[in-house]
Amino acid sequence: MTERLTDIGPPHYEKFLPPVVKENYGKWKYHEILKPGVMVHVSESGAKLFTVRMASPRLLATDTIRWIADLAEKYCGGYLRWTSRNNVEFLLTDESNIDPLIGEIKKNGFIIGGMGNSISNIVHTQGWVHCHSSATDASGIVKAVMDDLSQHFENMDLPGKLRIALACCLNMCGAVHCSDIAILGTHQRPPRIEHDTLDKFCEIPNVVSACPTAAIRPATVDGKPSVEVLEENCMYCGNCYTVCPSMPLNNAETDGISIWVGGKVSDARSIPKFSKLAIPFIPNNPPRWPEVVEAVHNIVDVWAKNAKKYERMGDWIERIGWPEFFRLTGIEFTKYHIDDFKHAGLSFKRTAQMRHLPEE
Amino acid sequence: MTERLTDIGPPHYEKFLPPVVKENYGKWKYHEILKPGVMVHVSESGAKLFTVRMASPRLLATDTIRWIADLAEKYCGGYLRWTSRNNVEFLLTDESNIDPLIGEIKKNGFIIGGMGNSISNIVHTQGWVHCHSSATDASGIVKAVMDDLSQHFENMDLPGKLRIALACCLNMCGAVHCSDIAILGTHQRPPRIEHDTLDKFCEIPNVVSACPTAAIRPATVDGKPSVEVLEENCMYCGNCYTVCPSMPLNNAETDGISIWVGGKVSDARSIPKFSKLAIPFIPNNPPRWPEVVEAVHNIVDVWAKNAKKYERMGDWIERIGWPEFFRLTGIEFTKYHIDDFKHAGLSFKRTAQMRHLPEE
Amino acid sequence: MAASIEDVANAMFEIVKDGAGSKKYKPSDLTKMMVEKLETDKKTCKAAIKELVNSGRLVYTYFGGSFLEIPHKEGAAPD
Amino acid sequence: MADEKATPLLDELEKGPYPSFVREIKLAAKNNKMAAGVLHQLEKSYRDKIGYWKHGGIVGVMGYGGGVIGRYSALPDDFPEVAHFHTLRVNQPAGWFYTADVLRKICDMWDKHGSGLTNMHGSTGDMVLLGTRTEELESVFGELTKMGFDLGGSGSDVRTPSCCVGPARCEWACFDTLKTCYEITQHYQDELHRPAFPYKYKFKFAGCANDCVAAIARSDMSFIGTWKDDIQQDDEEIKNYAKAGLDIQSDVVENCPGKCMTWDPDNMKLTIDNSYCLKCMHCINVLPKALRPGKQRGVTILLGAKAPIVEGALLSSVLIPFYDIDNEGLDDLFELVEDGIWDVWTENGKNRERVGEFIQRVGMGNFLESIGLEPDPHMISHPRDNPYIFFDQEDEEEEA
Amino acid sequence: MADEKATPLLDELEKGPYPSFVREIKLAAKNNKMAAGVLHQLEKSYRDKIGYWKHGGIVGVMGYGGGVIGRYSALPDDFPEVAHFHTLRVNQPAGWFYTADVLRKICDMWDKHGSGLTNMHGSTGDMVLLGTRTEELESVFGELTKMGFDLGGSGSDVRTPSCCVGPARCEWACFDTLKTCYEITQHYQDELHRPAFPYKYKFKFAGCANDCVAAIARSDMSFIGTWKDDIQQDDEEIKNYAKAGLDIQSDVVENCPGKCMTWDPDNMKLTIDNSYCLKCMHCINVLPKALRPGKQRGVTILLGAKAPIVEGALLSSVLIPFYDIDNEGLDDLFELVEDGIWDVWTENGKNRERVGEFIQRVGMGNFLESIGLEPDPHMISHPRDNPYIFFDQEDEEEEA
Ligand code: SRM
Ligand code: SRM
Ligand code: SRM
Ligand code: SRM
Ligand code: SF4
Ligand code: SF4
Ligand code: SF4
Ligand code: SF4
Ligand code: SF4
Ligand code: SF4
Ligand code: SF4
Ligand code: SF4
Repeated sequence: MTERLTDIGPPHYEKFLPPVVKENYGKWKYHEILKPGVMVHVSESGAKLFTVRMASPRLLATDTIRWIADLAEKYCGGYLRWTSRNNVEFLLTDESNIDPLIGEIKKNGFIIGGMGNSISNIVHTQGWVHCHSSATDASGIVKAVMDDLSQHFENMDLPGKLRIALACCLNMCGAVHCSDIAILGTHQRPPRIEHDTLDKFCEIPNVVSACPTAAIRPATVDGKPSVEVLEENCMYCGNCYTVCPSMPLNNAETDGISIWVGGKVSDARSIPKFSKLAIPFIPNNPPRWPEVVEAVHNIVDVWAKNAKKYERMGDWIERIGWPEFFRLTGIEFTKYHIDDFKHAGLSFKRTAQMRHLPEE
Repeated sequence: MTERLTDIGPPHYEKFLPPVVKENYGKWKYHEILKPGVMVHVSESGAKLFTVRMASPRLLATDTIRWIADLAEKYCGGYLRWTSRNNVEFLLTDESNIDPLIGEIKKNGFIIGGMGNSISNIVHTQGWVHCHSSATDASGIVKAVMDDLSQHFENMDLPGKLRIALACCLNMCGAVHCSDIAILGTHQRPPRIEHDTLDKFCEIPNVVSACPTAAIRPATVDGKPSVEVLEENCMYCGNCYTVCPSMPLNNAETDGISIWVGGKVSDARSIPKFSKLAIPFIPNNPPRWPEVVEAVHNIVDVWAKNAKKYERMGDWIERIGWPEFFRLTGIEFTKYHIDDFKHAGLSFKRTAQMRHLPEE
Repeated sequence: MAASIEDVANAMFEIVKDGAGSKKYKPSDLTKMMVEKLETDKKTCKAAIKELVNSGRLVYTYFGGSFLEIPHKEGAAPD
Repeated sequence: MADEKATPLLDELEKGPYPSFVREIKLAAKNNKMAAGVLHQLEKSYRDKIGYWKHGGIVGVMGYGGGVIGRYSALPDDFPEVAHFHTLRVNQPAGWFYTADVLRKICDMWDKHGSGLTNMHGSTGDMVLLGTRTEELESVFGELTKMGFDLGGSGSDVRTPSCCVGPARCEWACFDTLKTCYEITQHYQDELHRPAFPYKYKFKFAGCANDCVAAIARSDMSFIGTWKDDIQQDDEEIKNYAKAGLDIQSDVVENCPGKCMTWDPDNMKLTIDNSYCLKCMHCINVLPKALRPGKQRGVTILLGAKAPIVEGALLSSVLIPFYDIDNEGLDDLFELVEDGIWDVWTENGKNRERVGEFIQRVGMGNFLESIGLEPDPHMISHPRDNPYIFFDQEDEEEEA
Repeated sequence: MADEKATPLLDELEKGPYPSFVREIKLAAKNNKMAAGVLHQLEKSYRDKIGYWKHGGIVGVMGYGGGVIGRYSALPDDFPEVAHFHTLRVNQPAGWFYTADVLRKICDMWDKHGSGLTNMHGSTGDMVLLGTRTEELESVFGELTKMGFDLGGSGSDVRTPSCCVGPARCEWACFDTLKTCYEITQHYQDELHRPAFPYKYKFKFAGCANDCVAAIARSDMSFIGTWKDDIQQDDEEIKNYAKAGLDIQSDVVENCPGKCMTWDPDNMKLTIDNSYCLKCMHCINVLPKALRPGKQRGVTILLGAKAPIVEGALLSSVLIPFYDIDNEGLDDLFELVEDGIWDVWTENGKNRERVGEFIQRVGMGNFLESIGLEPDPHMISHPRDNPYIFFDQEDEEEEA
């Protein structure tokens, strides 16, 4: 047996760079999007690198990865990459390979796009496929929503980029908190406390201090050390469950989804922003979550129709004002929309600047 | 003896309105500033009301009020008012009375102005003249600062309005927290606890809960119920003293002044804003507080030189950025400028949008 | 004389063993305790922890934060 | 100690172009011992860099819980004239209008019973009579009421309301600030004089978004005039301004926060997309002859402003986006204030918790529910960005 | 229970134009029992609207404290194939570049030892190998290291760093994101594999303010490329864009947050007042052939981003306004991170307190002092607006 290697770290990236990249590393001059999903980068040296971007469900079988590898071999000298939103990028130097490559991709049921002012892949998480913490599934909703929006993946027909993300619980793995549209798995009930096992599995002081709203306090139940939850102080964040398996929150009847809008990450034009609550709750409705699909579709449509060029969701809403956002989308404004966590007061409107519609 | 009247409220304002106001109440059409300190309001009816605005130290002797009354009688049919910034406004209908009135005012050592894009009176408070709570005097600093800035009261030579306010302690009587420049009496040491009297004068639970930073806890001292202050948690706000006379903070050695900038109240152009810390501390230096006078003068000058027309202090700073404000004014940026109270994190720069000067 | 890696590791192990079932320790907890109790530094503590884990005497566990524990039967929850 | 009568430090403050408060104190001190006392104690403060007043003092006029601030010298032996030095807060007439006559009467009274010193006015808006002795309080009060004046607030009560000059002299007043201020003051005489709240409650009334009385920053309940329809526009006057050299593009259009104006310099035509106008007043301020607020006028009512102590300063936030106060009157408002806001706040507020702090503590959503107002997106600058939503647990179909 | 093998609900998700994860699971399930198991358990989840995984699990590879997420089915009797279903987080190559060869090798290994299912990639950036049994972990690890791969982070350690494609393909990279990412990953192998912090610590590297790797939102330490001097400008190309119909005024100039551009349409001349440019990238994004970042390039380093649990979500905030990382190298940075930030945070942070929360708790001023950095106005969006200043009490000349 050979020596057990540890701490070698990832392989050096240079091993995987195509020759055209190695030669022009740091020397790219400009790029152009040639058509949806296809762009070219031109180097100071004149060299060109063509990129074809393919949608991916992220959850990939080895056979599909092999198929991707085969395509890369056939058209790209074996070179490819994934993007930060989990799309596949084929890296070509021979322009004439672009269309045949695309042909093969489409034949196998995959699509091309996600560049420029389009909707790219939905950044998402594990859901019922792998995580214990989820209030909803991830991949299923993503599939249903993207089926509905795929024309915006395959075309660049939007005012600006639109980034959607999904997280299956409030832990928010992914940049859900800063997305143009965020789909978030949401519990609606306090944890169930399994008093029998709690003391065995969990450190009570840790559990108590895990709660953002101080809803948990130590208690003795049937003679055993445990905790109790002040239900009116609980907002179902699930942090207690993260540190203590004996406090599960998931609930087939009451789990579901909330929708958030107007976040962004880039510093282009406006500074990064958090997503804000649009729809407090939509019940889980597998396999295709039609209410979620429709809600997202509606928001995308209203934005696409009304925003100016380059105007991201959040910038558009700031320009027209939140009252107008609710009016145009027909989404109901409720007390849930009004913040009541720590910095709540800072989201109250502390100005008399306001748009009033003239009396009807 | 006549019946003791109570709850009659203030006299009806109509009693004091000049006839031209009664006749044109709610019918004013437009106004014009004719020269510094003099404006005319023109009614739909064509009627004109001239206003002459005179600076006041706010603290007035009855003899001076009598002199003012005499002037009003002589030139204004006996009508006059005070403004929300404590200036006196003479209300004239006869334009030819303006200059003689101004002549008499000036002869008696008072000045005219405070209108339009100028510095008006400094809203201020009691200080050593009347309040137990003060960390500095009020009227003295106001006098010294306004002596220095009186040309900006008497002329309209500024980019926009500049509102200065002073409060002699953190209670901030006045709109100090929303002023272009705020001068604030500031303690630097925790309260002295007079254990002998504390239990007699103060309710200990009230005292404990008065502290914004939870620095106070009950304690028994020399057998008597009292409190102790965790000095490292105290930021000298004086709220404990407000509820408990046995915890004075004032200190001849360490009391002084902090300077704040960029607040505003009006909703014109930008929404109201709080003033932000410019200079954490300047020691008290009566009778003329030259360091304070100079600091304010400098800030006014830099703003006046650099702001665009109509640009209030805060809007100007937001346009150029705080680093540039500190650079232009030469004020040192310290750790004290970085917020560490409840919403501190919201004032951190959470963007990569930034101005860098090219390397020297 | 400064404590050896070995000494520190043994002392750490004892603490974790005594706490098993009631108190869990993070590497930083153990390091702080050692620096306080023994004549040692953070570097030695780090080496001691590596030693303990590589030898299998302690394992890293994760339940709302990473801890060092005596190896126990695997499963969804510690038992 | 040096010459008891000399005031070398304060004398420095008689110099300079701005009117001097020292001159005022000296003026009063000529005939008034109290004024002389405060002059000399103040000189000592200037020497020692510290104030010499004792904390508080429980004095007042009979039956009232507010309107007088008790004050005692910390050095009564050195300055016996100001051993007592209480102030009275006299409720000013709305808009601070006076006649020469009434001023003289007040002066005469104050020379007789007090220090001869005043603040015209205090920061809340009262006429402040600065310094008298306990035994004079009832006489002052008696003479004031005879003249038709009454005391203002202090302590945990309604504080003296104040308002901008409004329709009395300003072309931009979108509601009658003086009338509203007066009527509310009268309606709440009891609450003004008999403290029954967790803490103070201030009203201020500004006729438009210029907010000349700093209502949004200084009053628990802030009324700010606004309008709903289009800005009234006189195209000829706009041309006149442009011809006179005003740069409409840079001075007006580019400063519009609603970004809803366009200027056609060739035709000297200003176009306002009024549906995006934020009623900020800027364009009207710059072009007073050409632009005026619309005709459907009313107020925005905001709640909660206060100074920093304890939880940090607050500006008021929108409670009622639009209310046609001049036409609909005050009755509904009185109901909302008394049976809604004050009831809930007095019931649940902590000692010294201003209403703005209270709302932040209990949550705006809960507060609205408890006072029976519907949530409205105009109340917020943006919806929540944290996912910590307390869902109602109405249908509790789960295990108990 | 219905036909154990039927998946009518999931079958619905094979329909539609977007690539289907159900198709992927079925593909793997053809030859792999684990994949079949997850398919059927997932179908049950879809039926019952609830997940069926147990909480956590203490598994890993020898000596490491991270890189494996233990997972057990809550219904092991019904779905024995996924009784164990642990994932491995495999540290991806910087920039997610691969060759066909290496992908095939990984696939072969994973078919042999795992479920045949992957996430390409996880949200942090790892290649996620989705589902295997405890007894396979060491074999997978052995084969991975043989191929030159290693595990990424999980638990309270450095998490797998990731970066945008940067200079490998992007003309706007202001520093070498791949090299920096790789070197930091290598330097912190120990911290990545052996959790010793209060909580996780993520690094992300974006070559410019477009932030294509969402660094500012998702990494405790965010590196964002920027420049100091003037935007490189090619006036001819600007003319070409304008001639081609681009509206430079409305598309570029009016979107500039620095408000520092002017467009002269007559001379087709764009002027940038670079001293006011905020390096936001917008104009460059719209005019890639005409504008490019300046030549004095470096990074802004920001600290503290995280998801909402516990104290609410945070974006990173500026720690080092500008650092010429490509030329000055990483050594100073390593020192700041190890002897400064990590030391202070590990010493004083509470369990599960991210560094962003820690800074908010102890105060940025104190934090800077403790790590030996000078306060800089670039670190804040504005100075404090509350007067609650803790002054240093150095010269304690008062009574003890
Ligand atoms: C490939 C990728 C980087 C990588 O290392 O993988 C990438 C590549 C490019 N980005 Fe990006 N961005 C990538 C993720 C992002 C992200 C991160 C994310 O989405 O989570 C952002 C931040 C999004 C946000 O703000 O929420 C991002 C914000 C931008 C922007 C700014 C957009 C804006 O207006 O706010 C630009 C500029 C532009 O498009 O004009 C940009 C521009 C570009 C350019 C044009 C840069 C260049 O010259 O090569 C690249 C192609 C653009 C395109 O797809 O339209 N890239 N870009 C990522 C592709 C993700 C995907 O598959 O869709
Ligand atoms: C008399 C007074 C109202 C009163 O009831 O007493 C008043 C009267 C007028 N104000 Fe005011 N304002 C008065 C205090 C205020 C205040 C309150 C304060 O200073 O504490 C503000 C808010 C200041 C702030 O934002 O911090 C105020 C913000 C304005 C503005 C908006 C200024 C801005 O650009 O932000 C205008 C519009 C303008 O001047 O163009 C305005 C305009 C006016 C006009 C032109 C209104 C009119 O058409 O009659 C009046 C004369 C203006 C002048 O003095 O230049 N008034 N004005 C107050 C005079 C105070 C003084 O003696 O100086
Ligand atoms: C006289 C006056 C200052 C002045 O010179 O103008 C004043 C004087 C005092 N104020 Fe004030 N406040 C005065 C207007 C204000 C204002 C401005 C306003 O009302 O528009 C504020 C800020 C707005 C607000 O209400 O938040 C103000 C915020 C305070 C506070 C802080 C309250 C808070 O909730 O943050 C205190 C402390 C307290 O109430 O415990 C305070 C307390 C005090 C006390 C009673 C001192 C105390 O701790 O008990 C002062 C008595 C001084 C004296 O000896 O005469 N005073 N005080 C003002 C009242 C005159 C009048 O009736 O017209
Ligand atoms: C696998 C992955 C989601 C995915 O499908 O991509 C993931 C999965 C989990 N995350 Fe995450 N997180 C993943 C990226 C993230 C990200 C995004 C990122 O790193 O860019 C975030 C938000 C950024 C951040 O760190 O704040 C994230 C924020 C969390 C949190 C909240 C942490 C916080 O401080 O707010 C938790 C809860 C915790 O750590 O206690 C969490 C916890 C978890 C756990 C370990 C569940 C738990 O409670 O212990 C999940 C395991 C799921 C499973 O069964 O496989 N995960 N997690 C991502 C890691 C894959 C990878 O290594 O590439
Ligand atoms: S978001 Fe929640 S449920 Fe989804 S993978 Fe992350 S921790 Fe698990
Ligand atoms: S779910 Fe969240 S709020 Fe509710 S008890 Fe648990 S930790 Fe507290
Ligand atoms: S600011 Fe403070 S010291 Fe000045 S009058 Fe008000 S309470 Fe008194
Ligand atoms: S001065 Fe303020 S912070 Fe200090 S003990 Fe008193 S109340 Fe607390
Ligand atoms: S607030 Fe408006 S209405 Fe009142 S005086 Fe000022 S400008 Fe006129
Ligand atoms: S009032 Fe203000 S928002 Fe409305 S058009 Fe005029 S400047 Fe614009
Ligand atoms: S962050 Fe900037 S440098 Fe990196 S890929 Fe995106 S645009 Fe290019
Ligand atoms: S990079 Fe952004 S801030 Fe700088 S000139 Fe271009 S658009 Fe303006």
